[in-house]
Amino acid sequence: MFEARGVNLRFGGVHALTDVSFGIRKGELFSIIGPNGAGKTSMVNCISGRYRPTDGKVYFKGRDVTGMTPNHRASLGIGRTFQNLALFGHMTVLDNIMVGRHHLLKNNFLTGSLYWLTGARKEELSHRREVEEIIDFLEIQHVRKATAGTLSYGLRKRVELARAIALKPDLILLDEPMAGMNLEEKEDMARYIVDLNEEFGMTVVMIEHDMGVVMDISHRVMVLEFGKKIAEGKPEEVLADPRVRRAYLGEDDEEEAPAAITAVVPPRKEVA
Amino acid sequence: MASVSIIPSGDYKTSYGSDTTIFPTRTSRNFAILGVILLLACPAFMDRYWLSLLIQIGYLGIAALGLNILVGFTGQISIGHSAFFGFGAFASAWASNSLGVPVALAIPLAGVMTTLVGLLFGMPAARLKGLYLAIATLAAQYILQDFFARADWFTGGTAGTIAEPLTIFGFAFDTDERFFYVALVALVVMYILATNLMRTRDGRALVAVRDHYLSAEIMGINLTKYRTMSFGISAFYAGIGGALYAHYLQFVSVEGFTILFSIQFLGMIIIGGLGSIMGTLMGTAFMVFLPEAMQALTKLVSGTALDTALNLKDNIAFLREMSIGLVIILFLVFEPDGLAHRWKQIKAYWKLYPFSH
Amino acid sequence: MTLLFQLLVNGLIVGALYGVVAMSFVLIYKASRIVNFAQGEFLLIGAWTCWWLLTSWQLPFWIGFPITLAFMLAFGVILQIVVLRPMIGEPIISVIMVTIGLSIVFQAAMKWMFGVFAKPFPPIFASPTMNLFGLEVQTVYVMSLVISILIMAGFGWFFKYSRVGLAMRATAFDQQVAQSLGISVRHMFAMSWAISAMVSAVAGVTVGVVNGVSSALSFFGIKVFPAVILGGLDSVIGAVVGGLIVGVLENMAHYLDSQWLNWGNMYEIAPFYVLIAILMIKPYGLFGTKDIERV
Amino acid sequence: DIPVGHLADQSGATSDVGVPYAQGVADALAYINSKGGINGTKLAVDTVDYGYQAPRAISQYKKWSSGSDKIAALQGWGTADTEALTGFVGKDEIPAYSGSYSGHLTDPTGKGPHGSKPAPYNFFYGPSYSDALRGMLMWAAEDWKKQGGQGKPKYVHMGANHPYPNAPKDAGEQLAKELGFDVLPAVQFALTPGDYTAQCLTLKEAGANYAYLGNTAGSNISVLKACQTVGAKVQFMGNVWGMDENAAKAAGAAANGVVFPMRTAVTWNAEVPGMKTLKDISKISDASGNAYRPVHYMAGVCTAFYMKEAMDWASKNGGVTGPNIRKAMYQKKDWVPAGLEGVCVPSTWTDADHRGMTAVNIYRAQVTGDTGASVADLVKAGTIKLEKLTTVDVPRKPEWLGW
Amino acid sequence: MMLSVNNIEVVYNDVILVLRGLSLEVPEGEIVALLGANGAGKSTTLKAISGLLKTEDGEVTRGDITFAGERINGIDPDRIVRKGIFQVMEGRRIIADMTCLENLRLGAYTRRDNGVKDDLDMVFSYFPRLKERTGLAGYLSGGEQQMLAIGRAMMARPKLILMDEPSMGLSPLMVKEVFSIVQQINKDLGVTILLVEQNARMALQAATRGYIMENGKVVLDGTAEELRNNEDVKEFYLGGGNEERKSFKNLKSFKRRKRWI
Ligand SMILES: Nc1ncnc2c1ncn2[C@@H]1O[C@H](COP(=O)(O)OP(=O)(O)OP(=O)(O)O)[C@@H](O)[C@H]1O
Ligand SMILES: Nc1ncnc2c1ncn2[C@@H]1O[C@H](COP(=O)(O)OP(=O)(O)OP(=O)(O)O)[C@@H](O)[C@H]1O
Ligand SMILES: [Mg+2]
Ligand SMILES: [Mg+2]
Repeated sequence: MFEARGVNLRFGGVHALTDVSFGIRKGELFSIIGPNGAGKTSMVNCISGRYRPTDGKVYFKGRDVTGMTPNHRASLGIGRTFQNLALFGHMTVLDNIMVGRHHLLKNNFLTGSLYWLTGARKEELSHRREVEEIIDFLEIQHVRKATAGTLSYGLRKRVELARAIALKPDLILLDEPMAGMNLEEKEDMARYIVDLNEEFGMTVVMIEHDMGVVMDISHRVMVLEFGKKIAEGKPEEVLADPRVRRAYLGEDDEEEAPAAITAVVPPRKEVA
Repeated sequence: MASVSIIPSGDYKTSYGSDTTIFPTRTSRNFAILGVILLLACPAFMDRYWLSLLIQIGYLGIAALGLNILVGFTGQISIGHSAFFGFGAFASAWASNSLGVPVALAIPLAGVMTTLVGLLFGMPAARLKGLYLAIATLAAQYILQDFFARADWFTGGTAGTIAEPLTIFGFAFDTDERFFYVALVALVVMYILATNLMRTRDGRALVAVRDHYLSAEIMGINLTKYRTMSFGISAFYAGIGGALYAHYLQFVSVEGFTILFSIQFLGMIIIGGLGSIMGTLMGTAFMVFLPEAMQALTKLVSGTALDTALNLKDNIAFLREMSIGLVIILFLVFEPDGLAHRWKQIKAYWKLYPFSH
Repeated sequence: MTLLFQLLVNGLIVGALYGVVAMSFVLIYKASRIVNFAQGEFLLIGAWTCWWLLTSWQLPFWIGFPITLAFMLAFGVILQIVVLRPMIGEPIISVIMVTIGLSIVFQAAMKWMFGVFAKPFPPIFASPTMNLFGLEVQTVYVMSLVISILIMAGFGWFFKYSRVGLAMRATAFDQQVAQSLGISVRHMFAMSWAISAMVSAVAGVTVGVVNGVSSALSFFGIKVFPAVILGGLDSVIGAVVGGLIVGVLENMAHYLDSQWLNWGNMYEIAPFYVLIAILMIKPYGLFGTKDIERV
Repeated sequence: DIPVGHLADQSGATSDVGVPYAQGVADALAYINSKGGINGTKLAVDTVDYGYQAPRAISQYKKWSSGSDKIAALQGWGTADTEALTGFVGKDEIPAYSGSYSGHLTDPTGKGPHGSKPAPYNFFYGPSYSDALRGMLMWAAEDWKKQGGQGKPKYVHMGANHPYPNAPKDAGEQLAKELGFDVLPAVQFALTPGDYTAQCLTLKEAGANYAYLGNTAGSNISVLKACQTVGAKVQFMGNVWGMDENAAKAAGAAANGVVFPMRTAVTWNAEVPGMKTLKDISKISDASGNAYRPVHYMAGVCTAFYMKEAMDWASKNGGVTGPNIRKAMYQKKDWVPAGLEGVCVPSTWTDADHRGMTAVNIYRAQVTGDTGASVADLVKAGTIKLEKLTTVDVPRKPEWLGW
Repeated sequence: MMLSVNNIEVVYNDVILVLRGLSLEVPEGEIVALLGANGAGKSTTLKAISGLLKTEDGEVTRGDITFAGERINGIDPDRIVRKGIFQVMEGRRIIADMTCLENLRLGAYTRRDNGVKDDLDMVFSYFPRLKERTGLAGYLSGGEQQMLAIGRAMMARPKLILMDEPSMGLSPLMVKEVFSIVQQINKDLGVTILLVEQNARMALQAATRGYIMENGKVVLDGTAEELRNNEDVKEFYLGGGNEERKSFKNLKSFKRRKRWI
């Protein structure tokens, strides 16, 4: 489905990604984890086309898409959500999601303007129907007509997901979909993601810091650290890897957090 | 969970079709139709002065709508709109004078020609953002103005050019009473087209580009295409507005299309409400009526005790200019989001009355 | 050849003046992301004030000019308090429209107060012109050149290192965040408007001394847009460089025009063509900060 | 009452000349009313400042031209608005007296060789821009000989690329060629004050001898000053709106020697019979009677009085209507309104030729010393002097009609 | 009581009522956690305290907020900061076009003492990564930005820090670090902290007291201890009652939603 070969990404002196290669199989739920600043988002950006690797190639459905623009990739079937919310703040939730249908719609500024005469109305309405299904699926009916910018954080994340689903992507990239959610909401979100993967048959790439979620729902996990891949494999294998434990989780199990806390805090200087 | 949508209560839609109409409720639709009918009757009871103001609102409103599509919906500021307006005016006059195209066809043709010019000057939009783009449009303003003054074959040079009145089947729309209908029909048609545009694919894409162009691109929207296209559409509206202006005044001169005029267009849409179609019309009306109202007001003041007390006499003109500026300022201080916003709030208030919270 | 050289010198001198005006735009932009369309009127107000002090009060220039600057400082603060303060937090474009409103008001007010006729400045310098590299130039241009260099250096430092300079930039970036840091958005705005008004006055007086004061002088406000953009909207140094480039460009274009093209007004239009060309290569001008595009 | 519309620019871009001109018109009309109006009927004058914005002029015109109190005549002003209104006043048959002196407004039938739009209801008092320039060129040709100039004198047209400065450009350049001038490529400068050193340097380099300044005073002053600074020795020729007492004051020594055409025969302090009426008119807005009135004020008065006399005739010959006023304008030859003898220059309009005046009075501005004081004082002290050079009779050639 | 919020009501845009009579108290020197579902109004509460509502067209229409005995509602946000309340806003909100160092220096904007340099070193010793990143802060990764935002708050040396979801987007290791730093700031510098968190487990471990809000109101409050042992809280915020944590994978497609009102 997707493959990265020797991807390097540099920003000036910063090596965001160094020689990362991996593949994602069709129908997989693939997680990328790693410490902050490890290059996870950068990797996803390389997949979705926001960044172009300084070196290396990315393939999607067997095609070399390295030099392709993001909008072109979207029409090939890559959809995504963003770590820092990127909704269209002044549009309604409904319109936000309808934007996701962009590459599936045919009407343009001419036929659209002539709404009734050119079948644009019919087309819009049929897509509207599908969008409503997504809305039902994600349980955001009540905010359908609300302006996206005024929603609370959690709801916005959900709308983003809805927008990405509306693209009907084959590969969906989720950048920390559960950040800022409480347990209950995480559970909801996890359920949606699993459904997407299992029932809608979408291949999912997910960046997430909640190990519980990652362990439970992902098929395979890749770990990045300082832009390098340090592990890849089944979740439990990866989490057992001592390097991962040290670099990412902190040596001790999370249940014993308080003890760990004192361990990681650097000696503090005397401050006046 | 607090639902923030303000949908009139008791208004349940039974189909998606009825949920995407231009008018959210039947009452509002009926009001609009009634409004148009009332307007149709205007020439019967209004004098030429009022008609001429309404006609101005008509052609300026069309052009301003174009600007709003560019600025309000796509988020690209332009301070060169009057140049496109002027281009439309000259193009239509040129097409009918030199090519012998009937005026009724010259007007849309002028729209198309202006679109091409708009696309040309919209090209920097692919790379420039915000005020950098705005100043690039300022360049368009000056370059086009210079072109108008030079292109004798097209504009008649600095001497200007005459434009024939619009004639359909031998019936000349050459008086205010008659031209009023032309302006009204054009206005309604152009506004409906814009409304449709904004509720379909490309319109949404324009707004998406404005709100978050990075994620818009990832949603499959071709940024370059839409940024440029927005200039094209905007220029089309400006061109149509300009063409109507030409055939209404029947004379076009380079002097008319200055940067000040461009700024006035900006004023119309900001005061009306960025990104609001009906707001554009309200803003245009505001900017057309404001100087007239101030003029009338100064008339009232002159000769009164206030006049003598302040010793205005020769300076009343300055007082009027100042009050025009002041009204704009005060308006924006109290309603920075424009007339459309205030209108919405009034409506929301009455819908929820007496439970305003 | 000498003509070319003289034009070059003239371009630099006039360019420095554009640079001063451009700088006053940048100051406001840097603190508030507002493009002040009333900048030209600031020039005008400064020029009239100085003129008034020098003619009605018969003050010598070296007293009248500093008083003018002080007045403009106060004027900027008051203007900010009365008109712009209520607009804090409102859409930038609405605030820009307010500055357009202000320009209308000031334009009319100045005409009301000082009349519609151009008025000459009393003679200021012992020798009104001096010879610079073989070109007779107005002494006051040289004065503004010197002042502009000083101002530029001052602001370069100010925005890079001073606490308040940083705070101004933060305010421009995001008013809400700035407030959350304890920065008084009002103070920042007041300060930037005040300084900007003062800098404009330098330019206004310079132009006034050369051409006489009249309302049309406010046209300078729009004329320097290409300079502002060329340099980069938020760069003080860029403003000056942009001004110099536009000044030289105008003169060079005029040279080309008068010698070969005979287009007539190349000097007016050429900066705009060059502007577009440069922006296509450097979309944020020569020194402007790039927007951060991250998702 | 006889409704009369008066468009004035008191606050706009051309207010520096618009204010005195409009004051002249307004005072004259008020004076006429104080003397009983038009054969006993008062004029109902509506003076409106349109800020030099054509759209405002148009909507104002619509107000005036509709309804029951449709105006009988219009006192107009600028280029853009006069042009825009030409078609309307023709259709509505409202005589429009403007301050725009474009040559093509002088062709009432549109049959002139230059095929401009017919302007049957447009009038102005004074030589057209083209004729004024022709007159000055004829003077310049003489002057060159008198100065003992060697070879062909070099002439250059200067101004913005706008309708108003350009109006006489072709006419001037053509005549200059005929008169033996070497015509240099036109030099442009904007309508606003600015730095025009570059223009002056090229003038100097090209060695121009005579230059026409087509713009209004503000930007002309900038050119005069810049040319003085760089030491370009050019004889500047202003246009009617380009030079007056106020401009001479603002430009100071730089204005010294500039020649320009004048519409009236004399300036304010002259002693001619008509000045008595003029002083009375001036008292309308200046009770003290001390005000110094610049040339534009006087031109405004003359313009208003031509309209007044035409109305007088019309009221006796079928009523004060537009067509009658127009007809009245054609009744006399070389006429001066009663009471303004020696001030207004005799003019003639015919239904085929609206070139009211082809005699061009050429004046020279003399500025000696500091110009800080008020215009009245400067003129009294002789620091500013507008000195008459000559009157050139520009031939009324048919091929120059409407050009 | 250092901070007390009495029965406040907040309205956005003159029409949208978000807080409906919310009250809470923050005693000096403690860490108080504020928990609640998305959209409950937690961020709104913090903004009401810090005065930042105004810029979002929000307004406290009823009730009052007192800080150290002084009523502070209606005061401008910058003056509230000077009084010693500093908010770390949701979503980091660092100044993207400045460097880390400049961001940190701005944190100390209200300070006039000369301990700024030492505090910079202190922040860098907490977050060594920030020292390495010399480019513009806008290019930092999400987690790095969060560190910067917290560091910036420390630079202000406030009496009370309002933290809006400091752990959002941080790796597990960082989350621990951040919470330990929060505790340390509280203990060592004596700063009182009002903490809004989704990570209820960590929050209730660090905090001394907690409030749970729903729909613009506080529905439950008590010491951290009490809340940790509350069955409802356990089930809906901490995950799993007494039994083992349930797997995210095997959730039923229908769910019972907990609503206190
Ligand atoms: N456009 C850019 N310019 C410069 N540096 C960048 C850019 N984008 C990312 N970086 C740098 O690359 C590194 C990796 O960033 P990235 O956002 O991919 O991290 P991440 O793994 O997603 O971290 P987090 O979990 O905190 O979100 C960071 O050090 C960041 O500063
Ligand atoms: N600027 C605003 N305009 C209108 N409504 C708003 C605005 N900001 C927030 N709201 C509404 O107020 C309610 C509470 O929002 P708030 O951000 O305080 O929630 P929260 O508890 O912080 O949620 P989260 O955990 O998702 O951050 C939401 O329903 C939201 O839609
Ligand atoms: Mg990331
Ligand atoms: Mg929140």
